[in-house]
Amino acid sequence: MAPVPIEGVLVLAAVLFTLGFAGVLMRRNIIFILMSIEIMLNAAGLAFVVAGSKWGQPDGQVMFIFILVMAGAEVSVGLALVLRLFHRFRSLDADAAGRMKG
Amino acid sequence: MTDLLWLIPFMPIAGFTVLVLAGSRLPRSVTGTIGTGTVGLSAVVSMLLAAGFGVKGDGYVVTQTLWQWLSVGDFSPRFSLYLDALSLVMVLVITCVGFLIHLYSIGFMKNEEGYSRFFAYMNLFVGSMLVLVLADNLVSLYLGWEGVGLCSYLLIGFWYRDSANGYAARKAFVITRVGDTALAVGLFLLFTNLGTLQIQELMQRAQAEWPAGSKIAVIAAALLLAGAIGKSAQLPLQTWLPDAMAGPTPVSALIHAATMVTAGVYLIARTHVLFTLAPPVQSAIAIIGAATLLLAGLSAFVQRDIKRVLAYSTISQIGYMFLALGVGAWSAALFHFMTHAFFKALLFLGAGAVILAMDHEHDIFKMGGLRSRMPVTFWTFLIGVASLSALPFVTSGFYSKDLILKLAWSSERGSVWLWAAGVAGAFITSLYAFRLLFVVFFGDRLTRAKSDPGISMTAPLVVLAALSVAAGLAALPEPASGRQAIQQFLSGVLPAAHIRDERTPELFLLLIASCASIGGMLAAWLLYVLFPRYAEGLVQTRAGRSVHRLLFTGWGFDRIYDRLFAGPFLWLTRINRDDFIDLVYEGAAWYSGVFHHLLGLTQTGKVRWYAFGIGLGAIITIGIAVFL
Amino acid sequence: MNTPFVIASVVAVVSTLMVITRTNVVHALLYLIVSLLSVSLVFFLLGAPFIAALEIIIYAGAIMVLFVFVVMMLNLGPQSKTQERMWLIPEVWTGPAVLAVILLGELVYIFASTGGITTSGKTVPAGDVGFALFGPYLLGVELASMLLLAGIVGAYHLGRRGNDDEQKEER
Amino acid sequence: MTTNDFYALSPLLAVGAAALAVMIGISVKRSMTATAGLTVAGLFVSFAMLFPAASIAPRIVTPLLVIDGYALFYMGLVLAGTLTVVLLSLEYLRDRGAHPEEYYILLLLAAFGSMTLVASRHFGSLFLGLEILSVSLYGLIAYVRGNEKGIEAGIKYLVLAAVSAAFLVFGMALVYTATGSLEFSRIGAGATPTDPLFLAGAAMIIVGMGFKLAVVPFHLWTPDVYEGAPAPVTAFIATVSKGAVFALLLRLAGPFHILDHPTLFTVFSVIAVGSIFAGNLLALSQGNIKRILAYSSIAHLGYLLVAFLAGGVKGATAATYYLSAYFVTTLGAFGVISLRSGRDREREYIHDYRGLAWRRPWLAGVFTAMLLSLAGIPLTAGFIGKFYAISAGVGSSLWFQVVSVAIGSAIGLFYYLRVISVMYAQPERHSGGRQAVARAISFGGGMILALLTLGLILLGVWPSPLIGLITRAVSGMN
Repeated sequence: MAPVPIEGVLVLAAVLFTLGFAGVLMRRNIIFILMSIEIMLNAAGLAFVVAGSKWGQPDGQVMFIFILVMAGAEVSVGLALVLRLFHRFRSLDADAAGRMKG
Repeated sequence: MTDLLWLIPFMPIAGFTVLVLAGSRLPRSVTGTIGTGTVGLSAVVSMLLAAGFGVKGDGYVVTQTLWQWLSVGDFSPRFSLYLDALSLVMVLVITCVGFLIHLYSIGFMKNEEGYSRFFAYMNLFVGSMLVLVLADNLVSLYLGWEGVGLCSYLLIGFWYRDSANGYAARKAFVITRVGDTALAVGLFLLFTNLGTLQIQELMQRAQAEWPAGSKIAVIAAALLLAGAIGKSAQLPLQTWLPDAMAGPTPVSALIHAATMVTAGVYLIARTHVLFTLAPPVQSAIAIIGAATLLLAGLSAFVQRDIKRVLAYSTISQIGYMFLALGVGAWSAALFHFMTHAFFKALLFLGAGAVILAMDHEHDIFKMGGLRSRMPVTFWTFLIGVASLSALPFVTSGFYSKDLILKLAWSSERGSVWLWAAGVAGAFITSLYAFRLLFVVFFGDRLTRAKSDPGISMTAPLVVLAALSVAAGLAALPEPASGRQAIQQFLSGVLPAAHIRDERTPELFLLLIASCASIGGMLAAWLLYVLFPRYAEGLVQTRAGRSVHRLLFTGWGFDRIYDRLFAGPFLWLTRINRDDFIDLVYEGAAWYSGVFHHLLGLTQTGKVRWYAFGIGLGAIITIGIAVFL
Repeated sequence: MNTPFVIASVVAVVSTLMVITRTNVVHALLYLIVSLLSVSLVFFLLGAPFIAALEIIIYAGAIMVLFVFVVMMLNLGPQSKTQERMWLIPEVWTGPAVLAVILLGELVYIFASTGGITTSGKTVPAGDVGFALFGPYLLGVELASMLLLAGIVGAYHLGRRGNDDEQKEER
Repeated sequence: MTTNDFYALSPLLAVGAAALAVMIGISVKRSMTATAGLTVAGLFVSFAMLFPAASIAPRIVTPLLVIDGYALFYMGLVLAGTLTVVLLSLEYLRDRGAHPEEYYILLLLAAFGSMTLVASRHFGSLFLGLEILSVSLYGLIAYVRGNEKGIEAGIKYLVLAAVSAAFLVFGMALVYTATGSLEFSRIGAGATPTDPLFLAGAAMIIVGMGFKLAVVPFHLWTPDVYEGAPAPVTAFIATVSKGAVFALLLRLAGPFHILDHPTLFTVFSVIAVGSIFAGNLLALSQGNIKRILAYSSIAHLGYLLVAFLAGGVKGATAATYYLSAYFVTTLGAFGVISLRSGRDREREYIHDYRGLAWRRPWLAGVFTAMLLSLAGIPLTAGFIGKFYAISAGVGSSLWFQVVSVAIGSAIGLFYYLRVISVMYAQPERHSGGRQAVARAISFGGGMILALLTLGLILLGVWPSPLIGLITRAVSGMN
């Protein structure tokens, strides 16, 4: 089996990253936004793993684990905030939380 | 003990700080004690230092570096203090006279509102002056210089509810600012050409790099001179001083005797090396001094306001100091500064006592016969007047003025004309001084007046009177060198004047000068005690009236300036009614407003839009980094 | 070209696309799990079996469960779905999509211009990762634990059904 | 790990241990006083440990961290800033009811993250430090219950910080792909300056850090978060969080050759100039003081970047001094706001300050001093900072950037003076009801403000000791 091409994986990571980013920009539902952020972080992790495999080092994978930890912490706080938001505004609309401006 | 040097300027400034922060809550007695006490402590410290000085001899110098402000490349302004014989004399006079004036103010201001404000400003005034005098570089000197200007503004306009006082304060500020600007330009010039503003270093470098009479030295000296002229109220920037009488009388005493106006004299003495490199400028100083002393003396002669008489007198006496500086008699100028500080403070404080007794009446022709009601004031005032008029042998003013006159004759840069102007000035001085005395204290009593003020006000009068006499001791010849004590004392800093001709007819000069003083006194006696009608009649004649008006308005300088500067300036402002220069700024403001509005639109409060901003930023950043 | 990789990539991209365009949260979550599984396959192909397992266990397992849990707590009814549909009109997504395409274009250009990199094709086994974690990255692991602590404390405080102020809200 | 390594890490360990101790303490008994006491004690111990650590610095502890003079200086700054925030929070939280204890854990963790950040020499510790900081801040921003603005600010910060963190890690991955190492020093050695992969990665890292620094165009979140967060937390974000990230940026400058690199240099120049103008212009007619300070912080980061761009020991010294002065000033300004905040709401609008000078001359004086320092008026710390920044810029011939600083400062003067003039205006007579709610400042709060003001003036008139310290710390880094 031919080795996996680096550019290919990087392009995949880039596509996933931009899709996640597009999700953040497009969706008003705060849960979707959080999911999109997960996609972005996952894509970054993918890029790290492929870089590690390029150099044959475990560092890329270690970084992936750190990203995983961060994503977990991020999501747990994020979802707790979503609960607060929902209790307060009775809505998951990210734009509803847009009273401060100017 | 020399470590205490920093306390001298620090104490009044600390007093100022305390009074500004807490003054309104403190009782008056505490306020007065703080205000006076801090200056008193400074005086004590300076006397301690002076005692150390006396033992160590005249080449003695104390420097104390307090801190370095910042250091960027070659530019590292340090704040340090520099004490030598010259600054010691200044410090002693400033703190001692300042202390007495503060003490006097406790009584003088007791019924005024803004008591703590007054003492706060006074303290700052003294503090700034001490910074000016003790500065070891011209930047700190300039700081003190501006501080003094600020305080004079605040104090002249102390009774700010009367708009005339505000105008007087503004006038003082604006006119001295003309000189200050010249001084600032001078400092830049010195710094760019010599690379330092450390005074001692500057003098050395100037001497090494600039030949005598070189153009650059002349320009630099002329700029410094302009600054000195503004502060010291010499021709042609003297017009602010008479109006500065709007402030409370102790302020006038402080401005005229111990601070502010003598700053110019100090500046020239401090940088005398520079002036010796610029002979034309030095001659200009002498001529300005001579002209000022005559013109101001004549103006003083016709004033009706007791304080204006003294104000013109100050201009005239500073003219003497400038004359001395101009002929290279540096220490004579300092000597006259010292005696003048004593007797002028005395006269102002005496005048203040009179004014207070007359319920704020300033017109001398409404006074009269106060001799018996106010004996202490009278006798001390008499001593002050005698000293101002340089009555021979008993007064200190005689010795200092005599020294100046002698050197104006005999110094290399002196001339008969300068001497003659000085002698004529001495006659006029004596004339107006005794006129003042006779009109106020002799003759019939015209109105009811209160008696002598309390001890806190009379004590300074007595002390100052004693000093006015005792300062003459500084003229005693030193056994070793045969020079006068004050000259000897200052010889480490200020060189002796070059004598043109050793065979000076000293006795002859002395005689003439004495005759001028006594003659002036007698003339005043004739005109104002024996034949007062005659003096009035003289004024009533047509020529007399116009001369009187000319003198009374201070030679019409105000009118000339109005025509020459204010008029054209107002004309320009009329042309520029639409303010085309301002249009630029308004345009800038308008565009700022528009951009503010446009940028404000980006702050939508929507989180998705903010993320959009990040994405756009990312695209631009990557674009620049990779594709550019 | 490695066929399994191509297939996994296509599945990942398509499922991710589905995630960001669904109106129903639970559907989107399911697609997201598919996407994560396919990425996990890519990890396996890259010679990172340990990471591939973690991806499934933690991402698809734990974190997604968290999402589901919250969705259940919020109990979003069908009216939220119509709302979603309303929110997801072309005017809303064209701008972001263009932006995203530009960003993607830049990145792909960069990867294309770099050219000629291949993987070592070497498998980095779980043991090596473990040695790295408890060797040079020892402090990193400790830092990660602090990060989790911050997450826990924050989530605990924010997610707590308050006693005082929640009642205030109800009023 | 040797004993010396433990010594070197001891400031970091002390703060981490304090966080754990506070948590365990809470589980035993909830007591505001004990919690706050433990927090303060932990910060003090950590500060004290800086000195033994300094005696064995510089020391590289595992590939992740380096404890050198530079890191220790910034740790001191972080600790001092955190301590001030803790003290400012005491009353603020007491007024705001239930369960204020977790606040201190989060604050300690945020400080811990910042300290990791300033000591990191590896992408791993950079990322983890930054995320510890961010995750703690999410909790802190939305901490106060029943505050809509807080929730809104928390959501905004969370989403945007996570997005920018994704950019950051993606960029790191790209740099790693290009260079094969995660350590800063080896990245510098391995990077080919024209490699687009490396440049794209660097650019994405700039995006991530630019968000934290709130520079244009990543600044949009700043005013909303500043406004929504509790005033002490805002002070923390404005000072400690930004300061730590900036310290890291300074550390990255060398290995990444940011300043020798024409394109990266251009990127930073654009960001700096854009921040100066956008920040100052946005603040012009803003009515909310917290938002004014937010916009002004954008501009200040622009000034800082100019010093950063000047490069060398001189630029780094200027930037670090500027930052220290900015710490004092900003903490003082937010201190006034948070100490004046009433139970019902924060006193954050300009009209809340109308005539303050007549009712509270001291407080108005402190606030005036802080604003003047922000405007860069002589005899304040801000002036010296700006002076050094400009002179560093001039020294490196950054004329365009320096002119921007000058113009920006001129615009800035307008809105600072606007606030000051409002404070000195005659108080409104008719709105007596609202004024009456304003509370007295406690003794402790007054002491903090007095100390900050003293520091401000001290740094303004006698900066040389600090400058000396910074120069030594900065030279040790390079």
